[in-house]
Amino acid sequence: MSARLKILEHALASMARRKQKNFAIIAVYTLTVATLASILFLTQALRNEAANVLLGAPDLVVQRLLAGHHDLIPKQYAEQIAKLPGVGKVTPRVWGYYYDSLKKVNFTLLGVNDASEPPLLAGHLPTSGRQCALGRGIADTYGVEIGDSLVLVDSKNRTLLYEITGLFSHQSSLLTNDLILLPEAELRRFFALPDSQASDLAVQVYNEQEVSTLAKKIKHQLPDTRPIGKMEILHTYDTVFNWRSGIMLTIFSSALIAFCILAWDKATGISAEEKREIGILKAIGWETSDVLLLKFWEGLAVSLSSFLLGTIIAYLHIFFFGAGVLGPVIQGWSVLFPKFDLTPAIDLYQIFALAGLTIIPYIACTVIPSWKNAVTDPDSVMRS
Amino acid sequence: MRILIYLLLCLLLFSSSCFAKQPQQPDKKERCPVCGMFISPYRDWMGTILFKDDSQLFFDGAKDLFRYYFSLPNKNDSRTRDDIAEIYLTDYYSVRLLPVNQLFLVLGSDVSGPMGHEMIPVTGEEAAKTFAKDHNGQKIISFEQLTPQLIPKD
Amino acid sequence: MQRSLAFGAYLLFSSLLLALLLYSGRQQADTVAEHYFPANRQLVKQLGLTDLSIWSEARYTRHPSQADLFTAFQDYPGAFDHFPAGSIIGPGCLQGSPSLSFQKRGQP
Amino acid sequence: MAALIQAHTLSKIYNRHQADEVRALSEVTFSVEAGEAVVLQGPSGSGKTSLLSLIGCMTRPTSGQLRIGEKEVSRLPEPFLARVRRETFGFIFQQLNLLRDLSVLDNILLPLYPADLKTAEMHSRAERVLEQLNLLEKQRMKVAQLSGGEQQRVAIARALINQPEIIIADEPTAHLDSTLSKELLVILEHLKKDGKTIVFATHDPYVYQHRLVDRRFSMHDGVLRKAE
Repeated sequence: MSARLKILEHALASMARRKQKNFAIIAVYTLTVATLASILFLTQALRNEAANVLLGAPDLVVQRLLAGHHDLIPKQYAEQIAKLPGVGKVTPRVWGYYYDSLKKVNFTLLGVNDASEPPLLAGHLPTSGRQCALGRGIADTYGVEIGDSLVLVDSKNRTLLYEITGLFSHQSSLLTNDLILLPEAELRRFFALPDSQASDLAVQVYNEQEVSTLAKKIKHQLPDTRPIGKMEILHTYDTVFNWRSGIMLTIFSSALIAFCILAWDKATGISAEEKREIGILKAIGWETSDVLLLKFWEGLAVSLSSFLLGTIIAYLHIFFFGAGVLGPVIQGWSVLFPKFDLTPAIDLYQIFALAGLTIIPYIACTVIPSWKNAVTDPDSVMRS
Repeated sequence: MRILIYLLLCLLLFSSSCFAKQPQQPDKKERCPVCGMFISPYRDWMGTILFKDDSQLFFDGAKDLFRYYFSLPNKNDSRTRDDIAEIYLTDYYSVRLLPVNQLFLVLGSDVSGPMGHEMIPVTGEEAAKTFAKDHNGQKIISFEQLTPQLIPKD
Repeated sequence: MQRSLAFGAYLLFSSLLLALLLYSGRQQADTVAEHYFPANRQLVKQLGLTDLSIWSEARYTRHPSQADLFTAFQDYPGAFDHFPAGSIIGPGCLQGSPSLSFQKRGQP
Repeated sequence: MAALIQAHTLSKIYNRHQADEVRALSEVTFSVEAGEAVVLQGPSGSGKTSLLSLIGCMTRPTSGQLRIGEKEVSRLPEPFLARVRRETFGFIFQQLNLLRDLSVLDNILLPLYPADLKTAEMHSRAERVLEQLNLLEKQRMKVAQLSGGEQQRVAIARALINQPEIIIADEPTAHLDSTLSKELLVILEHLKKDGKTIVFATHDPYVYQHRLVDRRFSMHDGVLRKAE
């Protein structure tokens, strides 16, 4: 057994002496790592989901802006856009919001024309006037199933009943959770939308490279529009769930700061007892480097075991228990929050970054304060 | 009677498109014989030469394709231009493989392909002009007008 | 000696467990990428969806990529907005606004 | 044969060039032969502990030379000093300085950790000193659970485990009653018989008048004199 291992042995023995203190530190440390890793896992999974799933989104969405507000877009804009070279199909989309003041939820109402069966739908899409299809989240929240009827109050204050003909499966919840699909003609009647207008236009562009040029051209030819490219949509989600930006960074950094306070407290709190021990070890023949190695082992033992444990807890929390603890934090006051049935998407770089951000500062905080005591002459222990 | 002629016409069109040689799609391992790059990541730029013996070569852009075309017969390939059945290029706007005589080539534009400066194949003169306007194209030519000197350098 | 062995065993065990979890996650992700991502992508394509339905509180949180330019803190579509107010303060209840209800089959 | 410990005009000044400068030793010159037992007498604050620290390579002299065996140690860099401490000296402190929450075995093994020894060698050495000091049955117990005399023996065991040539003991009987003091001196006498060199600091007459002591020095204000 080499000297290093023997010193590790002593490090573990001396940590076992201060069980309570070390367990408390490991508990806090593990919790911090678990929180941070949960955030990383959750956001990375959502980011991955968005990046994969929203690839199917329209290449370009063209909105109309009126006095800076999102406004209905005339259908003849679609014909004009369709004439541009490189543009495939231009589909007018009809959709809107319906606010439930009791549950405080905004439902998304979407008009469908195409009755061909989409994947992940039980039942069928609404075909005739008084039918609808719902997202799983709504069905679960209100406890309804296929065959029941949805009661909506339209823009003229009439109460309308829609028979539920289809329910989306929970596997599509991240997309369809709050969705209510109505036949497009019915949705127009419901919102009293004129036939000549649409909510916005979904534009198909064959060549990905040409999207930005087309967006510029559309903006030039139709100055009151605002084209949004698919890449912008993807970029939006990339940004929202990027661990280095926005809300995630806020949560992340506050957890990290809390952790630094813990480490700092431990560091500055090197006790007289510990000082005396360092003196004794030096007096009986330990070198400065041996003492620092001892402290390094202590730091490593705490940080590595906490890091591993915390990461495992985070993984189980996010991917086995559906982010039960973190979910409500991200969800805010959303009532209709999708049940996270997330696909693990792990970025090893992030895990290593997390390891670097937690293990290294902790070891530094353990070793550096001991330094000063380790380099002083051990004769002080003779005079105490 | 008119319906009959119409039907015959349809049949003729259909059969001609059926019998004309159609280009195959490249598999994942296909490389460009000029620059050695893989084809499949750059499908939007792909060009292909279909020979009369049914063999087919893929290129990662019009530029490389025409370099090869003008080099025939070369030290690795003894075939001549007469052995070529058809040349297909990917139309910039529709991202479909189309026969080269349906396409115009826009030179000197600001759009670059996998190999840098590129000649961009566009269907129809109108669209070619639009493209040249949008992307600062310098010159529009057809395949017949192409000479080795016109191929962009890099 | 026993302590460093126990510690080593713990480290080995937990690293292996973590590696196993990450590996099984990878496997899971592969099957999902094969079956369920394409299905969802198809769904997105057919319905013309643009956003994930995570936050349904307001239209700029439900469709962050389609939000108005004048939405608070919205520098470009999707800049995450109304933080931290949005995560603490809920929306007020509007008087006389409509609500969603259902009628069970067979009921009048 | 040269003396085992040779000190020549050793001086030690603490907090040099500061307001609280203390001259602990001035120009001490003396030597100790191998196998000798030497006592430093003197009131507290006279510089006994400082001299022991210097001899024990725990600190370096401000001026003067110190030779341990063949080695000039007064200017050695710290890692080498630590090595000399480990290989040449066994320390018995006034305060014992044991780690009270560790077991007896763990305590006495501590000086061996930085050395590259085989585990089996470590344990056979430990067994030997434990047996020698009659601690075999107590080796798994925590130091805090032992009586004062047993703790004293643990401290001695720790000092012996490196098989040092020189034992340094600073006021070893200060906290012991007369029975325990007697017991300690019996142990020291055995050690002397084994050929160890012993350097004491004490103001306990029972110790400095003991038959094992070969020579006595008295210290006063950092100056060493031969005692009558």
